[in-house]
Amino acid sequence: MYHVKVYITYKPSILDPQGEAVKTALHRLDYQNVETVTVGKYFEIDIKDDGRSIEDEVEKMCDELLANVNMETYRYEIESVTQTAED
Amino acid sequence: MYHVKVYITYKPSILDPQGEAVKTALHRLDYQNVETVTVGKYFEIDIKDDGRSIEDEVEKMCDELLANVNMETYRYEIESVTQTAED
Amino acid sequence: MKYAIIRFPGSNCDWDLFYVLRDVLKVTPEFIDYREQQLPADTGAVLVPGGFSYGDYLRSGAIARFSPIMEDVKHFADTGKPVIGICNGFQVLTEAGLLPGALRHNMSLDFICKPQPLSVVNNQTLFTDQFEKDQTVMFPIAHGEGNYYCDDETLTELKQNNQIVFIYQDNPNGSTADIAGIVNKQGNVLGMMPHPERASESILGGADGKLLFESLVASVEMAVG
Amino acid sequence: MMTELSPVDIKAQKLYQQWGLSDDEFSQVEKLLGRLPNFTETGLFAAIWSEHCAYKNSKPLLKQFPTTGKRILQGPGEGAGIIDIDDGQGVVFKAESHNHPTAVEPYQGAATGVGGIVRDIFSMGARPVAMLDSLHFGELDDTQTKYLVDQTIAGIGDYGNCMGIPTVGGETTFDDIFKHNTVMNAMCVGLLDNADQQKGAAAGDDNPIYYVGAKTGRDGIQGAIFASAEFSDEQESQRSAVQVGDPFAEKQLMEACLELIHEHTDILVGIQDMGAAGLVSSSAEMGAKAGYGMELNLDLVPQREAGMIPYELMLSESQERMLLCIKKGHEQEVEDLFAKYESEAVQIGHVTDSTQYKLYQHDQLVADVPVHALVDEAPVYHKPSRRPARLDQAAGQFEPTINDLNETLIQMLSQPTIASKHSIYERYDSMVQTNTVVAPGGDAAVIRLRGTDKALAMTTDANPRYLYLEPHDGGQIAMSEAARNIVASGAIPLGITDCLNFGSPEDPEVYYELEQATKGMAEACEIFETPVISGNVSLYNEFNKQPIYPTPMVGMVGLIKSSDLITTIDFKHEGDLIYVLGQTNGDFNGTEIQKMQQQEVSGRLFDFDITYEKQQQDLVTNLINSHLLQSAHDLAEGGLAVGLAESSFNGNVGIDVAVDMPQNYLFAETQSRFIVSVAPENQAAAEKVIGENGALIGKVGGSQLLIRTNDQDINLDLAKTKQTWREALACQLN
Ligand SMILES: Nc1ncnc2c1ncn2[C@@H]1O[C@H](COP(=O)(O)OP(=O)(O)O)[C@@H](O)[C@H]1O
Ligand SMILES: [Mg+2]
Repeated sequence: MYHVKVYITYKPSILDPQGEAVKTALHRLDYQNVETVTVGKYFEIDIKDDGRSIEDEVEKMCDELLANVNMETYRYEIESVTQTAED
Repeated sequence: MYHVKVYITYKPSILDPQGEAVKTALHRLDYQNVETVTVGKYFEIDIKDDGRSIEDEVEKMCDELLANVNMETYRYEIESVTQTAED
Repeated sequence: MKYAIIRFPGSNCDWDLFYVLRDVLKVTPEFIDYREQQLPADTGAVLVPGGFSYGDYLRSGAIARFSPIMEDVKHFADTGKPVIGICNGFQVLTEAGLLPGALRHNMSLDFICKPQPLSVVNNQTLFTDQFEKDQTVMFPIAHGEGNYYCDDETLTELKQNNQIVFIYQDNPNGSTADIAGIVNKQGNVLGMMPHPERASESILGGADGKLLFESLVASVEMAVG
Repeated sequence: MMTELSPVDIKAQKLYQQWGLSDDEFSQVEKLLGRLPNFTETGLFAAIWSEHCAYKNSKPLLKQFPTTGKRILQGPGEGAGIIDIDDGQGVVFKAESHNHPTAVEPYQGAATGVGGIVRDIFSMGARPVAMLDSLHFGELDDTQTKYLVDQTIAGIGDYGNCMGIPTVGGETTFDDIFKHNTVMNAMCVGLLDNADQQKGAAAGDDNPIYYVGAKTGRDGIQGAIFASAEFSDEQESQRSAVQVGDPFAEKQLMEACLELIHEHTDILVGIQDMGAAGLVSSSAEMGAKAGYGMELNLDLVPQREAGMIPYELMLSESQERMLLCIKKGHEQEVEDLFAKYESEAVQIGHVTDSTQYKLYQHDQLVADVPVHALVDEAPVYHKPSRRPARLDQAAGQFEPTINDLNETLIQMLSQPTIASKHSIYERYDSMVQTNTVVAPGGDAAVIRLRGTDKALAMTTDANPRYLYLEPHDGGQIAMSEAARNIVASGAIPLGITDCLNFGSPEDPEVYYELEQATKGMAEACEIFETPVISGNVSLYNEFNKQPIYPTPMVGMVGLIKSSDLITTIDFKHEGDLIYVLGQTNGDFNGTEIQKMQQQEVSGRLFDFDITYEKQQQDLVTNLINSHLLQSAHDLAEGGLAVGLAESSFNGNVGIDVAVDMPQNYLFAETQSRFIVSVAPENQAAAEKVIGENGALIGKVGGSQLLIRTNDQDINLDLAKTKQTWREALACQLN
């Protein structure tokens, strides 16, 4: 079993209105020391090991569905977990 | 300067309609081995060091604005970076 | 000749298109379920309606584009026949790669619904030949993710090929180059955020949109011969 | 995880009190059962006997409302009421409050409020065709309120927009009293072919009970109980009943249910949404209504979380769920239909020919109660009432101070309660379904009835400030304002729904307000011939014992017989004559100008005569039916000057008006008034109808707002003034 974390953000050249809005809100709440805010999407995905390369699979998922590569970039982390009882 | 990453997800008992929709879509795309998908928010925040405890500040930001603690949980990572030229 | 209106789970301007085609243009619309493999043989045009396919979850249009029917919509477009995507339909067509670029959240981050003045920049397409060049038209917009984006290279291409069809006179959402609607290079696939079907009867406040459907119908009828 | 106390411990430790049952109520349950209730059973009674579900404190007052009439096909008692609109069609509507959830989590609270009311409408067999809302917030002077407003609007918009239901109207006011208790009421209007009318009843021995829609989780457990308690500082941490809305799932659920109703008429016995107190209230009510018992197997309930106990499963308020009773033998048909919409349909039990309501989990009988005890035996209380001292004030009226009349008008137009609400309603899709003829921004919204020449007008109204100063007359005025809006748009009022938003009924002064407001409303219903066909009560809107102003929202729907009667507020042509209909007096207590100049409303409310009101409304109806009007606009908050400005702004054309009154009177809020405009060629005909009940005050035209009074004049540039009025609210929200 793999526990995968995927992070998606706009490409640096693209203005991120959500990040700007959050920054303004933080400034208004008196966090004047906040310099930049980027807002992105975050996915936690549990994937059963089926023998295929997990990296390949995650990249394909991102390219096909999770990110729109015209405007977004992604990165991911893969953790291998041994199947145990759920909490 | 600190580089802070904040991850926000719904509490386990809260419905995550996006996560469900993405999971169904992944299954339809033949990623049958995907077991669960959680969709959350992800923030990257650059904060100038102003002497106050950065942990306290980040937690306050999360409690006040970034997360709704009635239904979301958050975690964060703080990296201390020496101010260099931006990329 | 049928006008195929593609219906995804969450489409909600499907009936609006249906009524305009049937009651105003007096042609024959037909709903096509997203699970179908093929368009009807006598399809003259494909219309991808507005709404919230799959709730706009993830990104608007991102999930709908994998629907079985989309394969045949691509084939249909490849044969040069007309495909139009309105609002969510535009988002689906960009996600599906039938049109360049992408649609981001509005600059204000808010959903916006109001009548919006547009200029018809290109009246040489099969969707717009009943308009005057640079005519001002009033079409309502109603979207949260209508902020058109493309990179500089694509924008240059769009301009060079005269692919920009409608622009906002008063950019409401932050769209690159005020773009409200574009066609593909071949000119037979149109995507636009504003809703011509909401402006096709004077009782609803204006009938500028009717010209777009009249252009389309004329071209479909002509193709049949 | 919850632990289940034994029946003896529940009694000894008085656990039921935490769930809102009093000692007396608990003894009554004990008596009804002839034994101590177990943990699950106690929970079922606590939920169904909560104010939110049982109306135990408000029922006697609701009895005052007229609920019948020759057009009424369904009065209160079902998901929503129905009124006949001829040609075999009915209009279905209801309003619901989601105040408490919105205060805690404005986005989701507002969104799920919309989701809930939409389910009520389609459960009747109707297709939802319009939404309205009624919102009352605190002042826009703190960040928290701005955030609340923003998120509430976003929640309402996102849900309705995604469902493809246009939000065509509503109202929004701002007063400090609502700071900790947002009022968020949503109203949904649907259309029905009368043959498709449904009921929430489960009849027929052994007929299957189907659960359709989203899975059940632990969200919103005790929501009904929670809605029946006040807020206070100490309680902040208990606010955990947040539910997340999934409008996409609801859209699919709606389409599936409507297809079942419209195309499989023969197999559906009853349908009801799972709203407050979720599964228990919907299933018990469906059984009780039909006079049947029910057995449910909780193991079959679709569950999102593991290890849920019966109490949690029954009381969860997870959204986007419905309960169906179908005819035996058609199980496959139902399951296939829902599968087509990627929605789940699961049989969880069946109707029984008994009077018992039985629940099983893991092969154990976990609850076994007489269904009527649960649904029909809830106590009803006649609470003590006491007239608040503030109502007995000297009759004197507030006197506005006006130095610069132009300046005063500009200041008035910038008040958030008066300023244009476009920055709110433009976040709602008001046009989807392509029937919206009069979009938000005028008086009532109007949608056409496709395939006919008729149209429906609809509005929501309440002026809590008036009710605070005089609940009885305030209740009448809320009704009158609604009717005035409907009439001004060319419609005949058909009926109303309401949301009674008040403080705690345990407070005798609040109970007095409730009593008087409903009395005033009921009288007005008779006068306007608008029965109450549905509604909702939201009590305990208090923070640290401070109740909100009495806020009974009136949602009214009217019928426009032909499209040429549709009338809008905007001045249309240069040269049209402007008339003000009705008397103007020095009525300033409770008004916007009093609020603006002294930061609060006070004194005794001005006099109100509902007979005169009705006469003035009939006058406008006559004028419209005789095709004599170019525009009609009712006067409300802000009075004559604001009303004239609004008609000018909407028509983008100036006015030249002279009134024979002191300048102050421009801002008086005397009721029963309209501004109408008349084409010059219709002057004689119009004046014959108007007679002594109105006066010609000027003409449409030019690019100035020009209003002469006995004192100073208003002389303002139309475009600039309009800009101020349009931008004021947006600026204050930022
Ligand atoms: N203030 C009111 N005026 C008239 N009818 C009301 C009022 N409050 C509730 N009702 C009616 O009582 C019935 C139960 O209401 P409610 O519990 O809100 O319905 P639901 O179960 O759909 O949430 C409904 O038919 C409703 O229309
Ligand atoms: Mg209901």
